[in-house]
Amino acid sequence: MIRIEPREKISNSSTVLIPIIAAVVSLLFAAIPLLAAGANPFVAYVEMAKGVFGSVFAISEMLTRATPLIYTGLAAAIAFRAKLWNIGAEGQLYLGAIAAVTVGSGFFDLPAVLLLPLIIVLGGCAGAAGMAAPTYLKVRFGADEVVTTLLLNFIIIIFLQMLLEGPLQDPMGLGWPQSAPILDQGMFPPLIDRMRIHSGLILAVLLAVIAHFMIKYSVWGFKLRAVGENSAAAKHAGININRSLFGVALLSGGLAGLAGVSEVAGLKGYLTADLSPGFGYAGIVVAMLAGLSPLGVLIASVFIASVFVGADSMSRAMGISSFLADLVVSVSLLCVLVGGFISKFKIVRAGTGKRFK
Amino acid sequence: MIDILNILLTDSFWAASLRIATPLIFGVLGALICERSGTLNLGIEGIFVVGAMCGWMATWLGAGLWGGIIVAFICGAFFGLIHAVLTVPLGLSQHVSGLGITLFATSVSYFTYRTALPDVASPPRIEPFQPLDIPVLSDLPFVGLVLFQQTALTWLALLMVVLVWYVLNRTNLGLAIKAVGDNPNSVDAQGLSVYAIRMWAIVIGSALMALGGAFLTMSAFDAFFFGMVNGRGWVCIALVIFASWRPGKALIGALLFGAFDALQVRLQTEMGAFVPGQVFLMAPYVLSIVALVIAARSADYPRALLTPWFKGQR
Amino acid sequence: MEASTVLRLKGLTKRFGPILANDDITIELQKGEVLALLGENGAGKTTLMNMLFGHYLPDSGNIEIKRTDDNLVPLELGDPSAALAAGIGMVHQHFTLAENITAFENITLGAESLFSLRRNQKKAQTKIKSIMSHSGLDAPLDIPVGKLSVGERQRVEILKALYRDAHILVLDEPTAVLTPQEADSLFSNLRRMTNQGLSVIFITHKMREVLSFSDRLVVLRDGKNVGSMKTSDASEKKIARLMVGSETQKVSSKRIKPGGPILSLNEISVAGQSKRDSLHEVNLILNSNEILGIAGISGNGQNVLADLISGLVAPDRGSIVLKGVAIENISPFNMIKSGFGRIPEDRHRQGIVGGLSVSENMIIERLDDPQIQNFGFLRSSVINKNAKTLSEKYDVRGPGIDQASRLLSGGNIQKLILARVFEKQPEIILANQPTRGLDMGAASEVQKHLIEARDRGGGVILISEDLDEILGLADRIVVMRDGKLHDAISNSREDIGLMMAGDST
Amino acid sequence: ADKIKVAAIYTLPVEQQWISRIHKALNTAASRGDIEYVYSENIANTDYERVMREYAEQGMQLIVGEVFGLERAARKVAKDYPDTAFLMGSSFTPVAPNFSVFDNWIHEPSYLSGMVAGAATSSNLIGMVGGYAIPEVNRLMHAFMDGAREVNPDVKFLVNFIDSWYDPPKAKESAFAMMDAGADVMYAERFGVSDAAVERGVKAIGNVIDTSGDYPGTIMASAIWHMEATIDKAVSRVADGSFEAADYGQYSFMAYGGGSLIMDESLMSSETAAAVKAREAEILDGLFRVNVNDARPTSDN
Ligand SMILES: Nc1ncnc2c1ncn2[C@@H]1O[C@H](COP(=O)(O)OP(=O)(O)OP(=O)(O)O)[C@@H](O)[C@H]1O
Ligand SMILES: Nc1ncnc2c1ncn2[C@@H]1O[C@H](COP(=O)(O)OP(=O)(O)OP(=O)(O)O)[C@@H](O)[C@H]1O
Ligand SMILES: [Mg+2]
Ligand SMILES: [Mg+2]
Repeated sequence: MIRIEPREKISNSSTVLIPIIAAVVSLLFAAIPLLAAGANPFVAYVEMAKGVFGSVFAISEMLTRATPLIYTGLAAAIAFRAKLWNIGAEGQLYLGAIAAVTVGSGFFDLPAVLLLPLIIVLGGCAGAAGMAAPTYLKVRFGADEVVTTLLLNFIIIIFLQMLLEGPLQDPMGLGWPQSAPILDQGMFPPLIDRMRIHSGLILAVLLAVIAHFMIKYSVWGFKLRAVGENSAAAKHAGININRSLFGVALLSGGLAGLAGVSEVAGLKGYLTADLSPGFGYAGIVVAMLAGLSPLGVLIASVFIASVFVGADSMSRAMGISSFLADLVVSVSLLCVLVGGFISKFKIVRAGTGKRFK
Repeated sequence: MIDILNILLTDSFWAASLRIATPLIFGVLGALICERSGTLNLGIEGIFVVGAMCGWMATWLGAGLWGGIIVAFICGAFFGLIHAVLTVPLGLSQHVSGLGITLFATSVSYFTYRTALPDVASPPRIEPFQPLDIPVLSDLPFVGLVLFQQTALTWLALLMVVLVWYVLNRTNLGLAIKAVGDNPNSVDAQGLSVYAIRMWAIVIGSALMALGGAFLTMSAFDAFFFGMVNGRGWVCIALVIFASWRPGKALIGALLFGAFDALQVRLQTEMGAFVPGQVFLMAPYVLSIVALVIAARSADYPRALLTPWFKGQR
Repeated sequence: MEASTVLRLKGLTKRFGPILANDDITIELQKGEVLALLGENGAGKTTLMNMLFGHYLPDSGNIEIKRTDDNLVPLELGDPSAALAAGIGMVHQHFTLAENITAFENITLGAESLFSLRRNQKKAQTKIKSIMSHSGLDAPLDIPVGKLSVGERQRVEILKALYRDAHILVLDEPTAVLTPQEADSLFSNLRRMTNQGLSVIFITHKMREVLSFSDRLVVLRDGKNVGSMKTSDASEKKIARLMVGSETQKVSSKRIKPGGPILSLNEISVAGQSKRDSLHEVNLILNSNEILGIAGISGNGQNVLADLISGLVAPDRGSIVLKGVAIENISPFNMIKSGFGRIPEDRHRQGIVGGLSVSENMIIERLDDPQIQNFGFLRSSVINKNAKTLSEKYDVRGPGIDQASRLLSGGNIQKLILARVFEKQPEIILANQPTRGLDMGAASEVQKHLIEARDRGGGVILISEDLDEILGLADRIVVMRDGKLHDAISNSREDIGLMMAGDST
Repeated sequence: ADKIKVAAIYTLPVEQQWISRIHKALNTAASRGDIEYVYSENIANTDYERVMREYAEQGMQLIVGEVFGLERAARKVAKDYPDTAFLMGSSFTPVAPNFSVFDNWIHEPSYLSGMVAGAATSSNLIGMVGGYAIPEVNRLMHAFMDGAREVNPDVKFLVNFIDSWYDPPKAKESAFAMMDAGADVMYAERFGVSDAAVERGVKAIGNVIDTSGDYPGTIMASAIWHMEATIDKAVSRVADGSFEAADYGQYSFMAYGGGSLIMDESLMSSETAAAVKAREAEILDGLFRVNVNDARPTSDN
């Protein structure tokens, strides 16, 4: 018989080593589909590395993919800290994007110094509103937010399709369900010429650092942690739970909204209903991998983005089905999850004795 | 209003509702069993895909329809087992593991499918389950069409509702599942294995979810397509809560959703000229939220949901 | 007749990280014996019993048990089902009941095969009925446990153990939530069963129970077995010396003259979800320099009253008047601001945020204090210094002030709460079951602080099911029954006990 | 000569009808030995630009794909790689020197298939189930409806979009609902519709791909898209170095063999077949122009 017990002390070397080992193991697992598809795994690993780190372009692409994950990862991390299960980052992302194109595509013809901040603020507000509604339903009616936020994702995306065929449709778009483009001065300035990486990344990193300090050192963060750990005791101690929850909800929704702003005003320029390939859901994974730590979110986003971009590019180089990319991402996700477990727990063998009956 | 009434009175509408509800019934029952034992299984969306792919693929390779169903069941159980190992003895985050399983199950299915059939313009078809044609019953007015011209899988789903209800409410096993989802210590102190009960619940629950997927490719349609699960798994997660974790209510929830969906199709067709089509597409989801808000007060969570339990720790 | 050994714990050792919870403990239990296991909070009593029952796996040592007439045989360790099969029944310190199923279902859970197609309810019913009449323990069987009172749950726990044909029964603080009368009847029932061959180990902090009901006692200190004696040779003093290694004296309160009224509840009514959490036209006056004891059997409305004074529920009718001014906005925050200090009943769930550190829990009620925060940011140096000072002053012992507070033992958690509450010198203190489950040392520490607060000029509302505690501390006693308050007609144990039970008129 | 290196990037799996036609044409060219063909399917719009650049970096000579969701970005990439030829499904204009566009302009055969349907319906109600209401889809639906109205002015249409490219069970339910409402001919824009038609013994009209083999006796006619004309043209231009920005849309017209109508004449009257053929000839001769209407079609009431 075996037993699982927490490790007395988590050694420094294991916190570094175990994720690395997990990554290696996940690569070994990835060899199975590679072999099944008749490819040489070693060549594949080299191609994968090249796909992420092989050039400035590759690195920039990886960071571009990581950018929205940072926002949605932060959104989930903050909400989950307060045990507010926001599964609706996907929908909130679209709300942010909707706000961004609504104000950014010519409604206000402002100079860049005004327009971009306006887009950011309104996009954040839209996302925040998207989380405020389910939080209200939770607080007022006790409606479970996992369900409401999940269902809202579908509703918002369908609503978006309606807008894109109606008021938001680009009159110059030849009937395509897409919005008019955001004005040039409303776009996040690019970071490198001729590459997609944009300053939305800077904002994301900045927000992660701010979130880290707020959670750790501010009264607001203290309350958030107290509510999340034990809301009954927090209430007893005079903390206004509802106010805390709403604060967290607005922030979480706002961050998810910014993911939409960053994608639409940083990358694509206009809005379509397929803006996000599931960034909202991936954000949950990122947040949990990061142990709900804002700084951890930065690392986890880069990790997920690297694996995806690397595996995707490798599948192309090797002529294997590009569904391989998601497969490798999911396998490494599960491996890292188990790795995190191994660094915190140990498995011990139990003694034996006589059994009655 | 008259339109809606007319629609509600037709047997074909209710037959469609039950048809649309069938995969949801499997899914919501599966999710219900998992959650009753204390584990959220967000792997459901991916397990649907696995069920759809494997059931169909097995049948296509010659396993026969029921052979395909068994394969789907086993494949669902396998991915359930992964989730079970990760979340029960290892106690890892149920959210991440679940989403990870969804991604993993989906990508494995897609990759396998594509590697097996690299170049198909349209996927091969199987001979799917046919509507049961029960001599006298099928010809009865109204219920004949609604109930007795469904496929065997729909009947299996209805049977599962009864079975799950019976197990939960009339057997010791059901007692143990309910108890372990409320307070694992209660089960542990009675000498039962919390791990075993939870893991089996997840494995069996996931296998049921896979049947929901298999229905899509083996009864509702006769081929596998990427993306054809189309969020049905997520809907089940919502329906479980709507159902307050009760099999009977789960059936009602699934039927309601099916009815909204069937109504949506019919209204969109008739009134599409006046109202944007998306309004109707949204309706099932909006109404689900409304129903939840109304039902929320009475929803009592399995208290141990989402909380991992370790032996010998307090 | 020479008693025979039915159980032998040999050299059991258990470590939790740095804590040596049990250190080479050896204990024997004789047939038909009632053995009391004593020790301070954190001494390792529960840990030892959890190893016996298979919840914990010992690091070393073994357990031998006698089933029928043969020799002692080793017990498979680390598996509750083995312990159950060997005839060990355990009533846990913290309830192990599923609240969503009935008492009957909790009792029979796991006794039959999981895979039988039907539940054999008849036979089980009869068996439980017969155990009930044998043991005198009674509880409603057919409603979900979530709806039972704490006392009822405790009895279900014991029934559960007896149902599995236990011949060794372990009771971990079974009376912490029972009234004295309930406890008395529990022990007399147990005595009856030991005469029929049952052996009992029970853990308690109440000396009265040890002295009047046990045959022998074993004392643990810091995880070691520091002594064992026949109860007939023991005295309260002797035991205390063994437990703490020195003598402690019982707190006794010198009466002083109460001052004027500082708090009054006027005609307060609360319509709760059930009878258990409703109040009916409650009038109460608390004076300064006074400890007001509220006696009563749990489930008679004490918790709503506590919630009301904590600001968690607002009255449907009536008013709370603080020094002549009615409190307008009733919320926990405003109650703290107005000078209330509260020691909640359930310290784990309501008292501390287990995931936050000790130092953070010490300031959780004064987050808006400018000493604690600067422009919305916490001043960690001040907070740490505060925690260090308070930990010393109130003797909060644990793994460290920066560690999660859930790692503290029950007694130390209570001290943490005391430190937080008393340091603010509140005018009005609500103490709800403040010494429940605490050892003597910790309990007298709490009581001393309550008296100190009174002597300083504060008013204390003491809600307790421990009648001895109320009789010892309170300056005035009221009895709570069915959501109403009744003035005690006298301060005699019998009269109050009768009023609690509802026979006063 | 050396084989031309061609890469295709699809936003959906190659089973999707529209994409399957491009994929098929490229596979044909590859099996002929003209090109070396690689592809990436199911590429999210977010990743599309990266994939374009990766292929361009790999030295692909011709990159084929669809840029409806990212018109601007795609043109930026083309500008960065002027030596690579781009042939993209797009609603907008080509950009010199190397960005060409195409689209499935098979409104002509769609019109003809509409004539078949209009003549076939006896309830005068035709059901149409679509994926998304995008111009590529709307345009063909309108052409179809125009054709049906030409032969049967009383015909009415039920239109439904399921908002998914792949949900055959849902498309099937939509079709059933329409047949419940009286539709006796189905326009099968999505997988699933023809299956419903078979189950109810109703006739169906195919679109883009030829599924008549799968549903014999049900599919009366189909408007087929042939990408071969477009692909072969582009490949040969890359081969002889004459590739330049152009609109290849016309190569989907019937006149270029990019679109065609197939009919199962056993399922219709000879007059209908004759009328359709006459119209077909007029179209081929440039005597008849089918209207282009990209607006979202709605049900008649
Ligand atoms: N599962 C566990 N993990 C870590 N530490 C534990 C665990 N169980 C007990 N301990 C620690 O072991 C020590 C002994 O705890 P135990 O519960 O046995 O004390 P106790 O004598 O029952 O005290 P009390 O009278 O408060 O119930 C304490 O310091 C406690 O914090
Ligand atoms: N929610 C509850 N409902 C009823 N009784 C409870 C509840 N929580 C605790 N109790 C009982 O109250 C008593 C006091 O337990 P508590 O855990 O508060 O302190 P403790 O015993 O000192 O803790 P520790 O085990 O750490 O020493 C226990 O006997 C427990 O069974
Ligand atoms: Mg204890
Ligand atoms: Mg205790």
